[in-house]
Amino acid sequence: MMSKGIELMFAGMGIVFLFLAMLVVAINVMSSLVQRLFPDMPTSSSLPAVSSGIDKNIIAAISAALHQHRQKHKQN
Amino acid sequence: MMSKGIELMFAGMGIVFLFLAMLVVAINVMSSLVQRLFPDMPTSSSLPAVSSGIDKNIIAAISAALHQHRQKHKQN
Amino acid sequence: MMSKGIELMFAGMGIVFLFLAMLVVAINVMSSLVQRLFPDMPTSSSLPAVSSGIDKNIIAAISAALHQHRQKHKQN
Amino acid sequence: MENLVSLWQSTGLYNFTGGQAFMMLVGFLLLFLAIKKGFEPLLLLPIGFGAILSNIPVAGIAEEGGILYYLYFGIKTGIFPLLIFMGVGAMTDFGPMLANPKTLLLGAAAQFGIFASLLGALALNAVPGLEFSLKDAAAIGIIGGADGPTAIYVASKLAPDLLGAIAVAAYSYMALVPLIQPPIMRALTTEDERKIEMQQMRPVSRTEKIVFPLMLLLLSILLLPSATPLIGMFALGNLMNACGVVDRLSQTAQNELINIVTIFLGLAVGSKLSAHAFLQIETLGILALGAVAFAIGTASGVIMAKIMNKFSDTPINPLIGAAGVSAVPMAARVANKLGLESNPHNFLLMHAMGPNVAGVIGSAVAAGVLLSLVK
Amino acid sequence: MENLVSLWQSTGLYNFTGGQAFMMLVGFLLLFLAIKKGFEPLLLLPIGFGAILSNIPVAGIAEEGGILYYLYFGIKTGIFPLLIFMGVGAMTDFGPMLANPKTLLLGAAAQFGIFASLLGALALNAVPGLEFSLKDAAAIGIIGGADGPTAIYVASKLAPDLLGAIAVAAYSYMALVPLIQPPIMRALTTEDERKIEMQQMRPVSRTEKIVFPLMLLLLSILLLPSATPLIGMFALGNLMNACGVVDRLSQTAQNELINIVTIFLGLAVGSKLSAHAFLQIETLGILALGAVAFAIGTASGVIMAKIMNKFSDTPINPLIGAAGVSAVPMAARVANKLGLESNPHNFLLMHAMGPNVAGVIGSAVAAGVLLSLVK
Amino acid sequence: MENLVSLWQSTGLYNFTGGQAFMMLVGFLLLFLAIKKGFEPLLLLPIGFGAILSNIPVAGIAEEGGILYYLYFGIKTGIFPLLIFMGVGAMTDFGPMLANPKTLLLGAAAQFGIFASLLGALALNAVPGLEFSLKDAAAIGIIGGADGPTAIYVASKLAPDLLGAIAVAAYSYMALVPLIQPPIMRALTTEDERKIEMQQMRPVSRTEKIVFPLMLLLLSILLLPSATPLIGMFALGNLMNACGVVDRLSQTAQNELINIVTIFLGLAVGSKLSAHAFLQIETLGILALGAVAFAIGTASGVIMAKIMNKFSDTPINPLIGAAGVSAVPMAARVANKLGLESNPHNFLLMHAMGPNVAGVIGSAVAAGVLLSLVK
Ligand code: NA
Ligand code: NA
Ligand code: NA
Repeated sequence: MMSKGIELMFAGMGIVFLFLAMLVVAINVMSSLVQRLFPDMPTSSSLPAVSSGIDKNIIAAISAALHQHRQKHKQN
Repeated sequence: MMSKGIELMFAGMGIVFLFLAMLVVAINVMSSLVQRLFPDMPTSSSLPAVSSGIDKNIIAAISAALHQHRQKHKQN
Repeated sequence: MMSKGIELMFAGMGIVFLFLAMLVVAINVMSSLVQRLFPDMPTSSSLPAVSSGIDKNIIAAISAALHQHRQKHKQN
Repeated sequence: MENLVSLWQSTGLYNFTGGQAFMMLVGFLLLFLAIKKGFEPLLLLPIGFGAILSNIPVAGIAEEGGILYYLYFGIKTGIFPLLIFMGVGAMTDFGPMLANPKTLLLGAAAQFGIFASLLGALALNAVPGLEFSLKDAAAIGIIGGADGPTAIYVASKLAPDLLGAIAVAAYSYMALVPLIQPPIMRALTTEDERKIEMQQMRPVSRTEKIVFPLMLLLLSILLLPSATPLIGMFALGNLMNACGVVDRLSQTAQNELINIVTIFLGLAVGSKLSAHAFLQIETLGILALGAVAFAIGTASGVIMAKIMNKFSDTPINPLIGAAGVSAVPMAARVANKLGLESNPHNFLLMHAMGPNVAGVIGSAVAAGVLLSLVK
Repeated sequence: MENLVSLWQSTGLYNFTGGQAFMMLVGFLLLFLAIKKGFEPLLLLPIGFGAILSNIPVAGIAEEGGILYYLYFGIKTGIFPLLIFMGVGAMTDFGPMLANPKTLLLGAAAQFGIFASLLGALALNAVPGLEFSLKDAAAIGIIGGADGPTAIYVASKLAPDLLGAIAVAAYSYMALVPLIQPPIMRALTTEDERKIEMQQMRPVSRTEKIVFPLMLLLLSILLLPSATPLIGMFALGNLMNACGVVDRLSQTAQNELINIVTIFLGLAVGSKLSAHAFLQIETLGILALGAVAFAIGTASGVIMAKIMNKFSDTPINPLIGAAGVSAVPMAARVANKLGLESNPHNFLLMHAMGPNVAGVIGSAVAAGVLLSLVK
Repeated sequence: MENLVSLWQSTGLYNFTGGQAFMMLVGFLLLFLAIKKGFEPLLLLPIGFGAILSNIPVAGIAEEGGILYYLYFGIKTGIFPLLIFMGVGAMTDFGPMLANPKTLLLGAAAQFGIFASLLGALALNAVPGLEFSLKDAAAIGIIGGADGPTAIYVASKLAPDLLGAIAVAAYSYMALVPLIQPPIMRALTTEDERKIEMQQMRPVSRTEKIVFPLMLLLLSILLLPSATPLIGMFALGNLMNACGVVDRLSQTAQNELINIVTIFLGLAVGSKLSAHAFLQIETLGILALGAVAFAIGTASGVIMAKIMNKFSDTPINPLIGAAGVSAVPMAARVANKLGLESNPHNFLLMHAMGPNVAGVIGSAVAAGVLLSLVK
């Protein structure tokens, strides 16, 4: 069984390296293709902000509140 | 089978129209009954605001913040 | 069956009382041990605030908004 | 033409039985109580809707191939009530109880309602036409526990045929707590007793709140393993909340997960409201016994509190004994309201929360006893 | 060495069949349409991904033991489409329809697309190599209902083999509504008709919105029990939202629950996009008939609106008839857009929402007819 | 009296076996590690609790009819680990890896830990009393993948009896990464190497992030179909997040859905911590081999990074090689911390995230190899 394990180790690490090496090549090809064909704006932050919807609400509410606040200040 | 299909078409469209026409009648009856018996305030917007809970929090937070802000202004 | 029911009632209430009485003792022992061994800050409110994440956002947003607001006031 | 005849023969109008029509009315009544009267709407609305859906002729929504049939597996396997109990555990704060552990005894006394109505069910066998087995009686008694998931869990194990009626009774009476309890509480207490103010509670540390659910589970393991499915899932939810390191799991357990399971559980309970199972004289017995159970549980809690007040160093307002039935948090609110009526400066809410959550433990323990002794 | 041979023989490259490769391309095409073209991405992305996963050689992801095999039970039992329909119900506002109930007739007329394409499917049997049974034809016709969960529910009952193609056609054409409908709408209306302004709608009370789903369910129980699984779950969702007392359930139904089920449903539908089932001449027929169904449904709605405009006291813009196919809310938006083109002050959106949600009811009713008469 | 005897005979105290008591202690130990020590609490808390529940005498919570028995189906069918992997995919940002793709090789090298401990398990067969089959050895080796769902998925397919021990070892060592890795990293690197600053990464476009998961899936389909269940669900989650058009699905996948499944998965894993399966000398072997796997994986990653640094145009800090084991994001944080110790201006976090997420892919690929070759 030990020999089978050793064989497995070589096959396994071989495939893992082969797979990821091919992925490296594929990514390089893909990235250069994409950059040439679709030169869209790069996004530095990747995850779409979860709370964007909430933030909009907050911002709207604050704007409204500040507006009211300013109006009151003017009245004074 | 074609004749069965045609029969199905007449039966089907008939029932669809019958059903929705009865629903029209039912709605008219229901609406007039409701308006007479339960003349509660109509709601123009139908969906209960999803973020109402949050909005309350926001409003409370803003009120508090504005209050603090005003206090500070007074001190100056 | 009635007698079985009565037996069940005595056994049942007995166990319920026994169980909860033992729990009283256990809590008393546990509380005194904990207070002696881990005298950490007591928390008066027990449930972790659900919306703490949101509140932080709100507070940050408000702070920013108020900051901007004040800056503008200064400019005037 | 043939089509039209076949269509007519497939209409509900053609196929309705009186029982189905009646049960549908029961469903609409439950919807009315839930929406217009605010009776435990989170449960009674899906239950009522499930009752309507399962009694539609021809459609077979509660039969094999229909959605309610599949949802019922969640009750049959116990998964739905246990997940709800986990969520309830995550929502429960044992702080007030830990600050004043002797209130646990109030949660014990109030379970007398369970066993009294169990006896009542057996006594009703004297009425011709009524025939409750011991299992039936135990499942009916658990209504007195005033705890929905516990009642559904026990009924699904001991008397699945009565499940619909038992669940409806349990949730209805829980909604009626503000009506059922006050007269009993007033009858058993004097104005002076109701005026008793209680000492402010000590703060409870986080460590105590973390250790408690584990201690509760351990005691249940040692003494009453048959209660551990209920108490275990409850303790899991409570621990997830108290420990503070798995907040995202705790939040999901007490929000989305419990909401999803509540919809499914309600519909599945409703599917047991078939004419065949519900339109029996037994159902009237169940409804009557449920009311008795609540009343007796309330009374036992109050009397126990009066006794404890006699022997305690610190004063105990007997009103908080009524909260021992569980029905969290309505029963505690009722105690608070009656306290305020007699003494406008007397806020009993937090003091009543102790026996209130103790009542949840008490009925889970009683459920364990019934599941282990009634066979 | 033996290992290497065995590895090579286990690669996808070694085991690919032409059909699998082609279906994978179909999957990638669906992903492209979903992501780049914005075609109903919530459904077409998981469907496309499911198509890819289920056609991977050796892996057996859609066979017993694979995750897609188990997820498919949710469709087989009808649970997934019904839960989605419940969520859609919770998101639906019947206000505009209740304010102007006669628009329901537009939602009826537009279902003609269903039965016309059913007939078309039967007519296609004349083409050698095509063989649609009556069940197949009915399942294909339901594409004309322009309602995803209804189409999937009916297809899973009547023609599970065609489910993949039917679901893909239904969602694709729903995404194409802004392209398919305008030319038909323009061809059937005059500039003057498109300019017609409609009267402002009366506000609708909360009570009406609560009573309506129950009334809808009741009518369906009495007349067409076979439609009650669909209409019942839809009415449940709508009631949960309208009643205002179970907001936490309603929110979960229209957010987390529908999202979870959408992922599962999409993957499971995709698992039916196997080469064996999809790469048939029948699929071309289904795609062609689906387009016909949408076109005829649109036309019938517009023509019905023109007729109603003739006989109605208040003016009816024929454009809103096209919204009767359902495809909520795109069809209503299309009507609004064409209205604005002819008259920049003419906001038809709310007026078109009436027939739009009526179309959902209409296709559920049509589904009930098909499920009850086609055996 | 009979009742009392029967009650006593139904207590846990009467029925406890030594093994159950011991396993319960293991469960409490896991809770302690989770809550007090912060060891992967999201998983170890439910696992520990599941271990307690499943070892309660009489109650049979993990036997047919008990909730843990039913929850285990989610593991047996692979659904739970795959859904978690989908959620993890949705949370993963491949940006840093795409900006510097050669770091993928670090994620490959670190998988050597898997195969080394597989060999180690086979070597341990020389110890009398230990008997690991090839399947067992493979399932043990996968601990070295430092990825929870992958380990659970592989173990449930190859060695379900060892599942409990393997899952506990995997999550425990992942929590111990900040203790296990630093000494190895320090031993294998010089101060100067640890000071190496790396060039700022180029920004990565959204299109690249959308194309990558599809490319990854395609490569896996062509070369290693046995890895496609894992890689496919991971890619689905990642695509849902990257594409930006199904945000509501992506959010649900990485929040509510993953939370619900995490609770269920943890409890179900815990149900495999029975005395019968866990209290074997094999468990000690598993724990020892797991530590070896992590150590060897860390060392291989660091050595690979040193080699690459020699041949690369741009400098590579060997510390980031250790992040190749996966254990996202702790391993990357460890690399960052050690980098800061040697050079307070050296922020390696983003550079280490590349090999870190590459390690997830690497172990999924290794899992595919094991599932396809070990029979
Ligand atoms: Na109780
Ligand atoms: Na429609
Ligand atoms: Na890894």
